[in-house]
Amino acid sequence: MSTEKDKHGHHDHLREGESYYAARTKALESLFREKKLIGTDTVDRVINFFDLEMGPFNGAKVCARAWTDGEFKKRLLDDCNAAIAELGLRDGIEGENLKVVECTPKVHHMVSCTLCSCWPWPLLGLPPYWFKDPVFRARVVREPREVLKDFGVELDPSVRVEVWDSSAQIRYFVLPNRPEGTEGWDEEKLAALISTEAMQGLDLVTA
Amino acid sequence: MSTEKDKHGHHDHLREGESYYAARTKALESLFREKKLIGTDTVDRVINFFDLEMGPFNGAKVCARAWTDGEFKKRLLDDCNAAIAELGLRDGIEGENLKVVECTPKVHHMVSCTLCSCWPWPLLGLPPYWFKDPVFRARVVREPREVLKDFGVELDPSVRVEVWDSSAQIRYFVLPNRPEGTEGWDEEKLAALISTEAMQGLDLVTA
Amino acid sequence: MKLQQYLGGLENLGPVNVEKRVFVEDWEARLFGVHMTMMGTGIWAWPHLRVKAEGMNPLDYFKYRYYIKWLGGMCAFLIERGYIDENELDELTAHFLANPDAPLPEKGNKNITDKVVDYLWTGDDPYRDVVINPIFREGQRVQVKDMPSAVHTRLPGYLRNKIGVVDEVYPKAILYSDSVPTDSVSTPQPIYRVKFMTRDIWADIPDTDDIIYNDCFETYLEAA
Amino acid sequence: MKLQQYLGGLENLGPVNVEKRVFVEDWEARLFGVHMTMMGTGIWAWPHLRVKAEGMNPLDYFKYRYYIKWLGGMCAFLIERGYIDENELDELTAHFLANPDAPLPEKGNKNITDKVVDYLWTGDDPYRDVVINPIFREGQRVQVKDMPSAVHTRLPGYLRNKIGVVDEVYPKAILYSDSVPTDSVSTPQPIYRVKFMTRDIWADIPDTDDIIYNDCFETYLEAA
Repeated sequence: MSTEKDKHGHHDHLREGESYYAARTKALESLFREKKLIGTDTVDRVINFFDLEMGPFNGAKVCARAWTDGEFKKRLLDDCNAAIAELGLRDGIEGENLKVVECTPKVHHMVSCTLCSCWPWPLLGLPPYWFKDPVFRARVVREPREVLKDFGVELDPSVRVEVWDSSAQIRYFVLPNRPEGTEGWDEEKLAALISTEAMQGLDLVTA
Repeated sequence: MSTEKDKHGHHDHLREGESYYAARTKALESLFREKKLIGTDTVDRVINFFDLEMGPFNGAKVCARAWTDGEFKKRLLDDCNAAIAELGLRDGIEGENLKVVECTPKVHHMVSCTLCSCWPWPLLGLPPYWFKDPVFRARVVREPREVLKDFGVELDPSVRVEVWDSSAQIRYFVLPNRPEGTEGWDEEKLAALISTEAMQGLDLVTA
Repeated sequence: MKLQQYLGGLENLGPVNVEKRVFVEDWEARLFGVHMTMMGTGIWAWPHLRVKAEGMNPLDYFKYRYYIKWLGGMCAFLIERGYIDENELDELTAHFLANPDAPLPEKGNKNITDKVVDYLWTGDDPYRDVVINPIFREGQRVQVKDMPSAVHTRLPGYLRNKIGVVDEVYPKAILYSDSVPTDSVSTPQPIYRVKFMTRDIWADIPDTDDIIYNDCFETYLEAA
Repeated sequence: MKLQQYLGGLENLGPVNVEKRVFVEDWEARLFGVHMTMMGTGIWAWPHLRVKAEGMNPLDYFKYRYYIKWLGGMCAFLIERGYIDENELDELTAHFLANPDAPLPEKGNKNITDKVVDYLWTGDDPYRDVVINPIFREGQRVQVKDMPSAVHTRLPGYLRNKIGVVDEVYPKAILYSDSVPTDSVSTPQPIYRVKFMTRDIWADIPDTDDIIYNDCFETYLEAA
């Protein structure tokens, strides 16, 4: 193997197309199976786990409860990991230390990870494409309002923006403003209004 | 015209191919002629000027004289613009303030312009592609020896590298080491050995 | 400067890709499953992947989708560490490229699945129960150091040399990673949530009340 | 951060393109001729072109050849300043695209050629004969300021916050440009050749005796 290959070989593979990536991924899983580093059902189970157990439906449930129960909200802001257990939710990977930041009519919170893609998995599942986009990560800290416009959200200029750039092990979660016109709604109906983006500050909740 | 076009329109044109660039350049010159902002022979004359009047043949002549005339070399290092006039050479654009730096067996000089493409036109003509390559400009200041390797030059590790990064109006010119085995050669024969790259420190002169 | 360590604040990039799916190709989900298995069985951890990402050509970093970069990083790591053989991987890749519907071998270790799911629920708490004596206190002005470039960092480049105020001193020591070369965050140490005025980072922004919070390892800070 | 202002020191970029020609396509030479005409007749100067370059998407900046970027910058400038009409340019471009051998109009101003050649021989000396009182002296330690990002700068990003020694105080004031927005180099001012040890800029380089010289405008420096 040449030095050139040592230095650039692995990157060269990136230049191939989707069918190559798919085949190489399959080859990787295949070798893991041959070497008994994985179970035959492990990959399916992981995918299924993030479809059904760790996903944004958890975060939406937490928001809806916080909107309807002021005492719960206090406990949530004080100790997120303890509070979500009250709802039967578990924390876990990428959520060992969760922290909720609450939007108000005067302050809008947004979460970023300019160094990688830190994200509160137990409450939101896996991060969407946009959160991992280098362009999002580059722009969100310096020009958060312009980034919001790319998501179709126009923020009132009087609202202060606070960006939480994750780089240690705290995972931030945004409690959005409860929309007007939802008085008396039950938690399930409220939860259905809440997008993944709203729980990281890239969307506003409307009824 | 939409805002989007205002913001990105001109860059969009860059995505076209060579025949587009050629046609657009021709359209530009054509409009300049229509508007009498240019002469019919101006472009040809400019190209010809850098083929015959301002080119690396000037720099090579200066090096050869400096190698064979110690007093001239002193004057050259002291005041380049004055010294080259002795050889019948003129300065001019991008050479209003020339400065010669002399290589020794212990010190190797290299010139860069990390912010754009500053280059001593009266002595070397126009900068070659590599000098304007963002990769060259990014790497030359931090890892000059590695960059030299891309040019096929391996520098003895005991030699100190001094990089001259142009960002004001001084234009640097490298006087390379005279190669061994050229004792008694006349200036013309010496000048023929010297590449453009050697006069910016990206090549060594060999006989 | 490794551009990936300085992404925050980079200008003139154009619009964000607002794609909301996690995986945009089926293979990405399966690759993620393999990655999660590597995490859950201790083959690697986030820092290994991040080292690969920060060592990439910055133009390629922008050019390729997230999971395409993961694929490159995972394969390189597994080959380097001897988990798999490059030729074997290349041959199998060619095989599946020619036969996309060829089945995966019905082999494996059935205990792994439970282990991985257990890991997902347990996570990997970075807090370490060691005595810490944080040298900064809440409300104190701190300046972010301009550390030499490292193989891997947790210090966002745009904060270097900037001054902020300690907003919270976290109660315990955090271990980032003791298995990859970093700019000294590989020992357990105090971390601080530091509050920066965005205008102190970029003097030319129009929104002068905006704030950026960042959790800084103690080694990145000095008194201002 | 505008990446074009921080090119020096960017890592992991791969090999240099060692192409030694000036122009790699015929149209590039002709474009250069038009540019030189614009310079020689005062339509624009280097700073205008550099402003365009620094305002580009940094990925495009790496992606496109030098003169392709010039073409974009020249056209944008000429349209903005009303020298040419965009539709007219687009239509003529389409015309020459369909008829590559169509001749250029035999019109023009025959005085321009001499004017341009005269300009090439004369240049544009930036020294201004005004009294200067340089605040730093030869041998003095200076620190490069971390100026706010600007539309256009002559301060290489990699030198920000770094300490060097004044190697030469140039004898006269230099005017960089009074017609483009810069970070304050648009008034005549002293400049200094500053000598930096490369290891003081990048602590991890192996060649600890290497040196970088840079000519700094006074406004970029403070006493260290």
